[in-house]
Amino acid sequence: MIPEPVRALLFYLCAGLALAGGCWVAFARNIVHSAFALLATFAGVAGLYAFLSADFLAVVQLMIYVGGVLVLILFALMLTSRIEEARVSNPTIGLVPGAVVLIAVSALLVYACVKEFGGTTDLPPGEPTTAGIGDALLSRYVLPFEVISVLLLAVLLGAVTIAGGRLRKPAPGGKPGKERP
Amino acid sequence: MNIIQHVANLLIRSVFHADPASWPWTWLVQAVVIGIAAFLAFAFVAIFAGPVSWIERRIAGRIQSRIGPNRVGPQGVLQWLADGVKCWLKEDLVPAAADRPLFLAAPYLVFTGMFGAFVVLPFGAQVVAADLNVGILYLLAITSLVVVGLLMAGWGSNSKWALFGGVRSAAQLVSYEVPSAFSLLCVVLLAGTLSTQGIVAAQGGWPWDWFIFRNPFMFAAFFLYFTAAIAEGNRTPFDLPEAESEIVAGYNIEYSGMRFLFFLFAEWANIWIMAAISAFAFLGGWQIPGIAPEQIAATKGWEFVGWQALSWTIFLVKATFLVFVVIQIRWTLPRLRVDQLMITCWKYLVPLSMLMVLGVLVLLALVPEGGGADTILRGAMVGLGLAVVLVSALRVRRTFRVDREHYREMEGRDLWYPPYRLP
Amino acid sequence: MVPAVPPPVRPNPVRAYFGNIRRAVSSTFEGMTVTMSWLFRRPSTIQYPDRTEKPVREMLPETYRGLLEVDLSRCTACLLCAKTCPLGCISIETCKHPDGAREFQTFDIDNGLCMFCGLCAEACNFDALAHTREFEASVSSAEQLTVRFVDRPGRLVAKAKDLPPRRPRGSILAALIPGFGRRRRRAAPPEPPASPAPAPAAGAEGPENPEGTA
Amino acid sequence: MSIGLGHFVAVSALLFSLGLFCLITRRNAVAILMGIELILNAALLNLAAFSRYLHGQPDGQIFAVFGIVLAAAEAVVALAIVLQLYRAFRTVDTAETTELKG
Repeated sequence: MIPEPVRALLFYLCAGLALAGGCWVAFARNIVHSAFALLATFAGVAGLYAFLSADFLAVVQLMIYVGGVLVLILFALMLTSRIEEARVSNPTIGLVPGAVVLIAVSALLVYACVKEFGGTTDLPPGEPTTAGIGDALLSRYVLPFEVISVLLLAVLLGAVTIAGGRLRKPAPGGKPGKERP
Repeated sequence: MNIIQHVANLLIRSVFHADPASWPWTWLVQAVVIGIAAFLAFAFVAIFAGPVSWIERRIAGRIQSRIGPNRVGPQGVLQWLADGVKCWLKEDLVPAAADRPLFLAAPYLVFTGMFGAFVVLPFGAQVVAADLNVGILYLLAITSLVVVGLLMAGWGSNSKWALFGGVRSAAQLVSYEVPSAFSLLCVVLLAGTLSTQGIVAAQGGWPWDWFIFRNPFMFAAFFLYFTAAIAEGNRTPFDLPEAESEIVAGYNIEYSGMRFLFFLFAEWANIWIMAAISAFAFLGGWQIPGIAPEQIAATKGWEFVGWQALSWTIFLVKATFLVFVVIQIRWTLPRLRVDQLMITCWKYLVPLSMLMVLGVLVLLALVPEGGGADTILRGAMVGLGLAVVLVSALRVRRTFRVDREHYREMEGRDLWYPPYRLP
Repeated sequence: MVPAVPPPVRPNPVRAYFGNIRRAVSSTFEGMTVTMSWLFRRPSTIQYPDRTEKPVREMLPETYRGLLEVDLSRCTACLLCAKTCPLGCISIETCKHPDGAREFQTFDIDNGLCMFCGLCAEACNFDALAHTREFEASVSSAEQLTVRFVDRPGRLVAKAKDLPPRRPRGSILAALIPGFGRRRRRAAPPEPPASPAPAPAAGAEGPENPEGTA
Repeated sequence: MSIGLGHFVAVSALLFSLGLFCLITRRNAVAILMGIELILNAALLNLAAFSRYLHGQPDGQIFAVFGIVLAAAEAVVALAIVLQLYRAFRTVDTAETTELKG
């Protein structure tokens, strides 16, 4: 129904959002900015999921990544950096090897992708897959589904135990443990 | 076929004299129609959020034995316009040490989260912007944008009060999303679909066809959802993020002018959205008693329009009634403490809502729909609902009468103030 | 005999849990019915400028310390008030004519500074400077806060021997500033029907409605 | 031009490289976690794209759902550890918390 150029435009919009967010995450000097840029990445990838007519996946992506993971990351950031350091710059190390790896890996991967999969063409919009996913989760994939639920319970307990317990202060004389007032 | 395609096809046929199925520009016309629909929804939010603020202030005044705004326009109905213009004309301040991009972007993110919910709200029999097949999940997902927006505002303001407010608000939203999702899960179980229109279609026009009166667990789930929704909307008694006695005004303290207005706007719109979700998920939505949706779809011309308007009106009346309840709760209950807030969620609402899901599942397996037991259950629940309404009306009457006697003794005048003066 | 102290009862957690739920529901219900009943009650506040039975000024006590006014026909320019004022909000200037008569140049009272302590009125020996019951002092610019009492040039300073009677309080301010104290004042509306009367016509619902005349 | 599998995989590859860059260069533990999230997103996007273009069944989406859940679980535990790290060292800079190096 939607003609080709518009579809392409939508795709590039979503992909651009995701990649711009990714770049910002990777290059931002302010760590809070990079956390908020993660929102753009997640939203862009959700848009790409919707483009793949995986609408359930898109919604789950928004719900869990944006509503859960991102909020957790932001909480962790705000708990571990102090308000007076609002403009904390994001410390980096080894920028040169990082840049080399970035350029090499992205060039290699993109070359391989385009060479291998560049020929496939667009498919018409697919049927909604939500019901199919639900059926499969409770029939073919019921074992992983249950295992995941056990894992979630373990994670819940583990996270509470780790975060709630008090560690002993590292022994004096050790390198770390820089006490700040 | 939803109303947007309907209108677009009509336009193509009548204006361009083309066949919508084969015409190459169908998508363009549809995009324009969608744009117009989005604008109408925006205007609806704007026009609704304003008067809701005025209604709330009048009701608040009356409950507190005050008068409330009654100067701008007859009975003050234009107060919201005056306030809006005032806010608009104010200076848009950015604190010197604020994180400028985050500070500037936050109100729009919050507003996007609120406004996005309107996409799937079923206003009428065919009136919905997009009948997504993951509608309910979409509603839950789009709300998470609000969380990020609030955190952004809290951090960007570079003020500890704003930061506290933002973090509190985010913690509250994330926590209360769990019971509200579980309560909506009960609805999804009964309806067998995630689509909002599908949920409405699975109910009926008469009260005994509504999901709230389907069985006792749904009855409880409605109240659980309503409580959780109030908390998600940061309304009293859960308005910890804006607790003015502790953190001056919460995440929006550093904002002024138009950006502050956006926050307020989102809050008022959110009241309406949660009332609308409760109305369509539990109270039958736009269903007209005595006429099936298929019959409406089969009508043509003005009759079709008439039925649409009626269904729309029914939905709006239900949602507005719930808005009124939310407002009254605000002026009834005191604010909770932070620990009480979290206890309410995790120790009471979450286990209870899980219990409701379990109960609905069991009843779904045991009581076949349309059977004798089902009928008895529905009848009993409708009776319970009527009893609640009746008892509360009698209690209101008794409270009023007792105080009326005292007032007459003390002042020598009648306490009665006709409610038609309300607005 | 001392009654035995009962051992502390640990509440049953299950009962406490469900008791909390029951109390939450019942207290919310109870509270909602009470607030609902307040929707039908007469508001106990009165809207201030125009819905009161008579002007608020007239309901204030005689000793109310409102805006200051001076009756220049009784003022001997002794400067006691200006010297007493802790803030220096009164400024008086006179000049002497060759024939010995003194003439007011300025007699300004800065209401922006005044804190209404009443010391100046206390110090005035001739009952020239006094507080009025006027309290609506808002003006549209800061300069207007200063009230200039010398209305015409050549106003002579009074002699202590022959003072005219004091003009009624508030009349000088009212004459000085046109419309002062009479702003936004409408006729007091009638009392609303005391009994649950049938709804009046829609016309009675206008802004002139007796809203809040208690 | 038509949008094919190559486009999605290319986007995913770029996201992956950015995540890798983040992982290598960042010193803040939370920022490293963000890099991991980028990499996971890239992988999940690949799963969904392959399932749509090559497989035609929603199995890839189911894997992606599992992946999202696992990512959330991983983030929760990692952030709990980060919090504990901060409590012990008053910093989350990975270059300074090197007690195990001896």
